[in-house]
Amino acid sequence: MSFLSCPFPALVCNPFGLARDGIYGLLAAIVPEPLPTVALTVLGIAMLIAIIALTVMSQVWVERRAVAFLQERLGPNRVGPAGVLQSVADVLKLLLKEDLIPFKADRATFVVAPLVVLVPSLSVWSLIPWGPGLAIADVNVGILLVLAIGSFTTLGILAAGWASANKYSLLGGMRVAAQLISYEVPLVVSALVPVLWAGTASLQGIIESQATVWNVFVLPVGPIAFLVFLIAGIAEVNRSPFDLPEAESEIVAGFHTEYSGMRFALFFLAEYSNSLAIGALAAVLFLGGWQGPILPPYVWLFFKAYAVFLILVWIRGTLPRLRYDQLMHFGWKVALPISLVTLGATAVLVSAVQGTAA
Amino acid sequence: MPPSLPPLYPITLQHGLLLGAALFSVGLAGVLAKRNAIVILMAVEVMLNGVNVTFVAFAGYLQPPVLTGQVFAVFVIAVAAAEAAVGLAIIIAIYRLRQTVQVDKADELRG
Amino acid sequence: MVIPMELLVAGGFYTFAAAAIAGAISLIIARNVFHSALFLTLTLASAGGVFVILGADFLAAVQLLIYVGAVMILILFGLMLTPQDVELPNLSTPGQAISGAIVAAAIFVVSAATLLSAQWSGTAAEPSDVATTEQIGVSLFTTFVLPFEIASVLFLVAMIGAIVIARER
Amino acid sequence: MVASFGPVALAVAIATVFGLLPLFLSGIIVPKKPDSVKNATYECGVETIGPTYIQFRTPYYLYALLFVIFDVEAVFLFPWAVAYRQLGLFALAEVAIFIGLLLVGYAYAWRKKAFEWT
Repeated sequence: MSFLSCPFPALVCNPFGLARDGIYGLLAAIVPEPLPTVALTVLGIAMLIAIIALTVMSQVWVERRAVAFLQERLGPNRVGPAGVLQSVADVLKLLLKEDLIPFKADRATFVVAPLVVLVPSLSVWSLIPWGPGLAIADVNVGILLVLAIGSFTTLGILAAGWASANKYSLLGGMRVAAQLISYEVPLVVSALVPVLWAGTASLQGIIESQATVWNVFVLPVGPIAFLVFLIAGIAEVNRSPFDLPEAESEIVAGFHTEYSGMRFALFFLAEYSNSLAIGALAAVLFLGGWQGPILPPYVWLFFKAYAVFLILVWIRGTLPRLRYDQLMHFGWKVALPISLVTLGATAVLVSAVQGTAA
Repeated sequence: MPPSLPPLYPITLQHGLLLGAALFSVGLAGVLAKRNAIVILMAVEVMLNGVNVTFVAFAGYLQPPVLTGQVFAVFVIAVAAAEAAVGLAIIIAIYRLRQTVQVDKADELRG
Repeated sequence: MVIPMELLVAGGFYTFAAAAIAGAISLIIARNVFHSALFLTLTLASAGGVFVILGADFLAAVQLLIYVGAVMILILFGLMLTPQDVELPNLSTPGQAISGAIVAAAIFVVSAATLLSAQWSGTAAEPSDVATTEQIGVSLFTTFVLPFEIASVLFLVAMIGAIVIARER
Repeated sequence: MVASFGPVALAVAIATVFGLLPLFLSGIIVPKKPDSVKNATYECGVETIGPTYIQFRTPYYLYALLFVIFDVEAVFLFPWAVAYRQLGLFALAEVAIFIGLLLVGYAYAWRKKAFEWT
């Protein structure tokens, strides 16, 4: 395993694993099972969510600066050196802003909807492996569960649009839902390619199957499946050029038009967390996951996920927004057939290269 | 032997079967008591889930282990998806003709 | 005090079971159709949790992916396409509602009494705890090949039928 | 099973708390001065005309319908992909028939312009 090639002391290469074992040893001496395991899991999840929240703040700043650079603008540069504290200021502003609930809105649904969007976007991180044996949950149907948890987002958005009792919100919600379901099929089918290649649906298993060659370099199917996955992934997180659902020139701000203050911030947090999660998933499925030379595994995974996010930023800064009919057309008539053909080719390739029973 | 409730834990086959029966009954009550066709469809989904819980419970506790129950449940889910697709298509078609999805108003199917 | 693992498992089961039944009952009681749909989501997701405890890992993921991710969206789209009835009271006449509840309660009592008094031979004390995806794959493509292919015919028929019925002419 | 899935359930619970915490915090400190203009539905500053819950067009439903069918198909492919090496070419033929039948429906939907947004 390439983890072993990390030349630094164990404290650098595997700090989370060491901390886990140390805390477990301490707790196990005081309280009986399964309490230490549960306490340790809770601690790990809390730390992971905190890291994701901080990363999201960095993402917002990086994205605004990068897009400004691409478009020859300045971007945020007032709060702190080079504007790095802009996100902190944004969070404080949203925290202090009045939280409006329109009189005509369906209160209960309006209040629950942001949570239905946020909770899955944070929960999927518990399944992403950060190193050998280093994941909050190592489930043997990992990739399927990630996609399943992700599908809650559509419901939350639809509920937010409906609860706002606003035609633009409703229309925005329906548009997101139609877009998400149109690109979910290519996403799932292209995610099947690594599963077929590895012969397991566990994320760790998929990463380990890429010990010699990353899936993206498995010619000729790897690059195509990766590209389809990336495009469908961009559509799944509603980012430009697939950001029709919140195209301000057409339908105000889409499904979150009526949301303000902290509730709006939750949608915002979920969107960036999902963008990074698509990056992490692309890394796990196609880019070798936590594997890489010299650097510790968790650094590699974070680096790959962030790199994919930067590609999304680059695309956003470069391409114009699609028209809605073009978007649906591409999803159903281009991405879906390509992903199915790729899957078939992979099956033949697996038989030829790895051999099968009959 | 008179029926007796299973002990609280460990979870046994009876727990799963009881839950399946409860979901099935609640779904049935919904089918009988509601008049919006889409809600009736939802209640049918609840009934199917009760059946699935039963299938999965049997598959989980059978000795020696056989997964046939789970395979059946996969088929039930798949068929339920197809059923929902066609059922909702019919409801939408009726709505287009009658401007209602209340079953007691849509019982005359002469166009 | 030692907390055995079974207690955590039991706690999970009762939480999910209670959520599933509460969701199903709320589905019936809710006046608003959209709320009914959200309660159905709760029931379906909780049933997925129960599947995990009963040892069906693949099926739990399928439950979330197909029911919550697909069928629920379909139902909500159906609601959006039939907007006139969203706020209408949709419980039947009291007589019909009460008799429906009585019938359902009677069926529950009878089936519960039957399954509690029956002797279930050949069953384990605890649910199985093995990875199921591969086994399901093997039995799906050997023992159940015919139902599998028939399912695809069913999908084809459902797809064409629903397009024909739903399309505006 | 519970040992491997339990952390996911815990993560859902903790993420919910994480979402509720800032809502609770801001609930304490933010100003609450609702008035009929501020809390009116925002549609570009103009009062809403007509019923909010307009009827959507059938193409939306057709996308959802096709999605459900293809999603179920993709889910059937997961056990096949995992067990493929045990099953071999016979299973590949079975899946080819399975997808082939669905492609007939796909071609029908294409011909009936179910994928067109017009």
